[in-house]
Amino acid sequence: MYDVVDYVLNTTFNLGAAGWVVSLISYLMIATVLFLVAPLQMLFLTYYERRLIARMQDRVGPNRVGPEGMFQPVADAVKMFTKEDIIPAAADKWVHLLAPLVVVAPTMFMFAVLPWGPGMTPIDMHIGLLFFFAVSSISAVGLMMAGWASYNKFSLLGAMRAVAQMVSYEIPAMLSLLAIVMITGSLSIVDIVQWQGGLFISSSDVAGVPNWGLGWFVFNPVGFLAFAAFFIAALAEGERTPFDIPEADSEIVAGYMTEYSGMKFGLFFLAQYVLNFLLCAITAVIFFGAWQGPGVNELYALGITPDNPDGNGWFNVLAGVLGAFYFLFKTYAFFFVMVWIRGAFPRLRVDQLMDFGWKYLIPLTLVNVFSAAIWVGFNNWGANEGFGFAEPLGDLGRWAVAFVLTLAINIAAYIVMTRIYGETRRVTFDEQLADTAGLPS
Amino acid sequence: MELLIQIIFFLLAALILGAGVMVVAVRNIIHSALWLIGSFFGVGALYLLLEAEFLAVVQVLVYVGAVSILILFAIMLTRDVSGQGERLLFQRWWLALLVAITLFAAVITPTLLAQSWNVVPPTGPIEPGQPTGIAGALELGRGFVHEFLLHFEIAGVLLLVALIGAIVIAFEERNRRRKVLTLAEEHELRKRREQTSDANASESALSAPGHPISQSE
Amino acid sequence: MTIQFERGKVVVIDRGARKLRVGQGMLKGMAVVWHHWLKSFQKLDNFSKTAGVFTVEYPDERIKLPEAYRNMPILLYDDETGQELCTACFQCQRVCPPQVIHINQARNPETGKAIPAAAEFIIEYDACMSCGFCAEVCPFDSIKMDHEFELSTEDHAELTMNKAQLSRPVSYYERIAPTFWAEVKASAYKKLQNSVKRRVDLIGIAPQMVEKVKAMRAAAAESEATEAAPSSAPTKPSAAETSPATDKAAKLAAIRAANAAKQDAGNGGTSTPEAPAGDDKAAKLAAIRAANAAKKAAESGEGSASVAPAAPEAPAGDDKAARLAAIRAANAAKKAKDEQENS
Amino acid sequence: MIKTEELQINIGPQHPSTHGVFRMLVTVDGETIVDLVPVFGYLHRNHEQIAEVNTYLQNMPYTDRLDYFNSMANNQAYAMVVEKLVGIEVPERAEYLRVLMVELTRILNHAGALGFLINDMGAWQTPLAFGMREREKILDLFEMASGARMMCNYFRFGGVVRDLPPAFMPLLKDLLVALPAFFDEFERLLCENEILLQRSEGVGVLPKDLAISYSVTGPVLRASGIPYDIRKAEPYSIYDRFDFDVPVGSVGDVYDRFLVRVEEMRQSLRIIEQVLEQLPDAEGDHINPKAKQNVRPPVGDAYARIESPKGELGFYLVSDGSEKPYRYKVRAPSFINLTPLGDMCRGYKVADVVVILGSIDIVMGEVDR
Repeated sequence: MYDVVDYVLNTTFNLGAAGWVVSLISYLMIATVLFLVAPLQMLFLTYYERRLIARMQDRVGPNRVGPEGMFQPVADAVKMFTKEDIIPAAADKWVHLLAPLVVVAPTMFMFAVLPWGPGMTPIDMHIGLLFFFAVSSISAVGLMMAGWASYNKFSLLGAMRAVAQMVSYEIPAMLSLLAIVMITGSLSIVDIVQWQGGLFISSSDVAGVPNWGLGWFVFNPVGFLAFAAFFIAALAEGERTPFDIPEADSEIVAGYMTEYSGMKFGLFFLAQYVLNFLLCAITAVIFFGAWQGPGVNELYALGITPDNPDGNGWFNVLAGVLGAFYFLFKTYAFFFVMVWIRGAFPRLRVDQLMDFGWKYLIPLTLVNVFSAAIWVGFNNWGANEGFGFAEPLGDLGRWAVAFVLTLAINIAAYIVMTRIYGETRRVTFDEQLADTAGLPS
Repeated sequence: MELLIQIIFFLLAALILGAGVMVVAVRNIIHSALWLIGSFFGVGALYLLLEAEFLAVVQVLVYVGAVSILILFAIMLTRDVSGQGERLLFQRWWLALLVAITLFAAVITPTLLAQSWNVVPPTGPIEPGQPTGIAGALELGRGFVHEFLLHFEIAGVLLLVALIGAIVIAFEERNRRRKVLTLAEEHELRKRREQTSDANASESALSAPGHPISQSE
Repeated sequence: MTIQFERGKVVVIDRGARKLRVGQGMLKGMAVVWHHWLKSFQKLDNFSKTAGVFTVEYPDERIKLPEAYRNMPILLYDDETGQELCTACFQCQRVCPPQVIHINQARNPETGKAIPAAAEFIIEYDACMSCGFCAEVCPFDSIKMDHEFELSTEDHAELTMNKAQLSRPVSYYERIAPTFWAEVKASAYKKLQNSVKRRVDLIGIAPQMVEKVKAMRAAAAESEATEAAPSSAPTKPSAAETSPATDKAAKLAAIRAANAAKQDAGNGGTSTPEAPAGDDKAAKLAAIRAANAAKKAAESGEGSASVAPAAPEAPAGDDKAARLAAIRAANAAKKAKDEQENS
Repeated sequence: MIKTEELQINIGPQHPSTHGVFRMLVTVDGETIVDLVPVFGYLHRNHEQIAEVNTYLQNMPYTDRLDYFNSMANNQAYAMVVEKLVGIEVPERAEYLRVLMVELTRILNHAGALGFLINDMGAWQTPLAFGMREREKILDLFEMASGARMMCNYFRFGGVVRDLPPAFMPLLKDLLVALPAFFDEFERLLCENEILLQRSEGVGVLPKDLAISYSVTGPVLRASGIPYDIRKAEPYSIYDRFDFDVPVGSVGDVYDRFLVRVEEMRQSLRIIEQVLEQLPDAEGDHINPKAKQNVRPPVGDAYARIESPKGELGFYLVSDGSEKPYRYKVRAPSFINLTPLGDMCRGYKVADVVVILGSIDIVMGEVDR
């Protein structure tokens, strides 16, 4: 973007703008585009979800406004804007007003590091992944503000639940990502995507594999377990069923949003759906190769790249379109799964949610980190690090050994953990009684 | 570029200082915690301006995302947050100010004196040995497991001890807490009591089932 | 369990306590939902299916209502002669659980004797519970349950239906419930013949048919006189059509009533504006307006002692609705007066 | 040390999952329920007093509005008590039609109740939509027979309003194909779902002997392990002619109530199949004896009870010889099953309250009357 703006300002119009002006303008342009993309995603996702879940329930879903109900979200948005804005008399007015903003803003920031296609990352940060999750944790503050400022018991309960849930599910999410970061050795989202070229097995680890853009992390045991754990944690972070406890309408009305109306409520709604989109997107990025897919790398290689400055710009566009298509397809597929889960399951209780996160997911992801270490050891380390014994196996052999080992470890961990967890859940009545009442059983 | 950075720096500095003042100046503790979060955020942005991306992100993750949440949680569990009717300043406030300034000076003076202020910003290509790529994370990691391994371990152990302590306190608290028996538990309890003490059997059988029993130690 | 039943037994439900749960139950549930999603592109058009879209997109699609469907009661009249089947026997009024049916027996204007027809027949649709008792007990098969259900209005008063609004031709009912009508057709017409014999003039003719019947009778008389072929009947007038003169009169009455009420608020006088007979709806409207005006006047009245009831009176004895409205207006005025006194 | 404070929360009367206008005054310690006081009466309509100024027949449509989810069962209980008071015999075919309708009602009630229960647990409408789909079919049949979907008003003293229309039987047979498939699907969707198990196992336990002392009836009682079904214990109508089992639970928690209801739907289906086999032709008795509607029972009283889908539904009438009942009393199962709610919720979490309430299956129209 910088290059384009620079070209237009200084070459075409010969304005002689300073570097920082160019940067400012180019960043503002990118930001504007992203700020437009986010609400559009939200509008589309609400429509998509309502139609999908209706189909799962043998219904039709909204189909009145526009062709096939396309403009239903627009109509809803208009309704939101025109609704009366109510501030409870006892509320803390400023905090009540600021809370939705604090919730929405971080979700917009998070778009900054999302790779839409080859060379189409708004900002390629070295620590993009960390940035993504650091920023997402800010919205917890907003929820807390909303819950406290509303001066309503349901809101406060909802906010407490939301924040407790977000904070505790951040740990398994980070631990499952740690396994991936250990393998790639980079926190940059661009690097992680680049790493997932190749074919089912990881291209950058094994030489001589064609780069078809299918070397996604989900295809190896470490990545798969990390994916499963991360997706569950993402459901909890995005407050999706079965973890939609903070806004459990059958228990605490609408949680922290109870006292909000009109567009302030709309902002919470926006934040939530944009966050869901982002969580689906980041799942696609980290475990399913984002824009990676057959054809993208080949097309991109023909375009203008740092390695190949003489390429044809149209190939960049083609690669970008194809990459964005793959990326959005994967993202919406994950959202489909979210909706599917919402269509099938009841929700957990608060204490069960905490139990599941702390007593099951975290140990499992810890085991996965261990597996990742084995994977890295077998695939990347040499005699210096003490893995000389593995050298005679050759690249493919080392990969095979790592695959089998980690698979065995992960399956064993899953079974053992599930059994232990299942046993603890099923405490017999007598034990429970003896435990709680302090009686000789 | 320089100008832009300077403008941003002054804005951020104003935010940090202003928010810091507000933390101590407002009555409502929740508001003061929220100002604190704003201050943390400004510091994070300042790190970003210094191109210390990792540090900035960690600042946001740890301080804004976790520490401030803990503070908010703790505050919300207290009774009176409005701070109405409490005085912000007490009589010998100047003494407190003096102590604070002295301590701050004691910390800052050696730093100021020891620092050579004529650092030339690195120009030209980055040398191979220079940190690249991961912006400090790699060095930090290396530092933790090489030179500062002992410190790191000690800090870890300390945190572990704190964790265990917290758990112990929480467990004690749980035991002390009133246990609300469910209907089935209560019923089972009554039945067992009947079995154990024959003398009182008929008496407790007559008592109404809906009567709540609270068990405390 | 020691308890034994004669037929069947006691089954203790298996809770599956011994089963290992590692998530297969959740996957099963997801499979069911997936199946429904796939099947949702078909319609569930058959009772034996359990998947497929079962939504009926209401304004566009409509389910065919069964004959037995009952919503609100209607009155039947014969298509050709316009004679109503109702004889004002009061059976329905008596059986109605929420008591929303009000009937006035028609009387011979000359002799004052009762005629087997209803002079006015009012059903308060807004309080009707659609139980269908009236249709069940009606010995003349005159009152039947309608299939029309889109009755929403903005005003409760609009749901108080008079005879003109309730009357439907027999052919209408025959169309919505052919077999039900076929069962009773013969006896209903036989009974109708009997009651027609005792009716005089235009009494017992459905309101919307009055003009037509008049024309027919005139034509018949003419043809009798001139022995010429009768001219074609005029088109059927709609139920809502009223003669403009009466409507105007009613409005006038309303205005007068309002004015009177206003005056009363000032000087405590009494007046009873009269609403001329005719269309009861217009009269009712007038009465309601009068009541409102009275209320308003009372509110704005400057502490004057009393407000006399402004009760527009409907002189026609059979116009029950108008009377009802008048009473309501009077009550409203009284209430307004009380409020004023309290304040 | 940290001192926690007890918090009072009003769940209801305007709350998404209180099944109408019902208020629960909940005292919580953290998320644990310390005390729960049910508050009702928001839907009080003076039902019993109105019944005493109406004639016997006029009360029939009012009983529809008691438990509006299963009006047919209410009709049956009321028709039975008047028949008992007056001494009216019911023709054979009418009895079969009554049983058919009431068992269909049981299926639709349980389908709806389970759907709402899972909704309260947080499922986003899917089980409810499936249950409502089958309920819709049954309501179509009701409409065909009685003229209305919910306020059926189908029963008369000594019979029913009218015989089934010719189109009824083919549709019912189609429905009998669909229902077993629906039950299987419902079980697959939920019965083994780990989340549902976590939410319902051991929650809201009502021990056997306490269930009796609370005088709870219906599926809630049977889930506590007591095989008490009035259709078996005191066979009324023609229930002694059918083979069907009585499912009972072993623990008495929400999960047992869930499973018992699923099984009861299957047993109802069995009864319907037997009704279709045994249903006599319409010849002979007239099933709508118009003459018997204006009843004037002799001085005396009568109580009749049936196993309504929610429990024991009883009507008690005292006649003074006039055409209006002197005293009219409803023993509403929803109301009496609500008695142990406060005690059942104690010690569980806030989220469990709505689930326990849902598992009792109440309709506020019947509770408040």
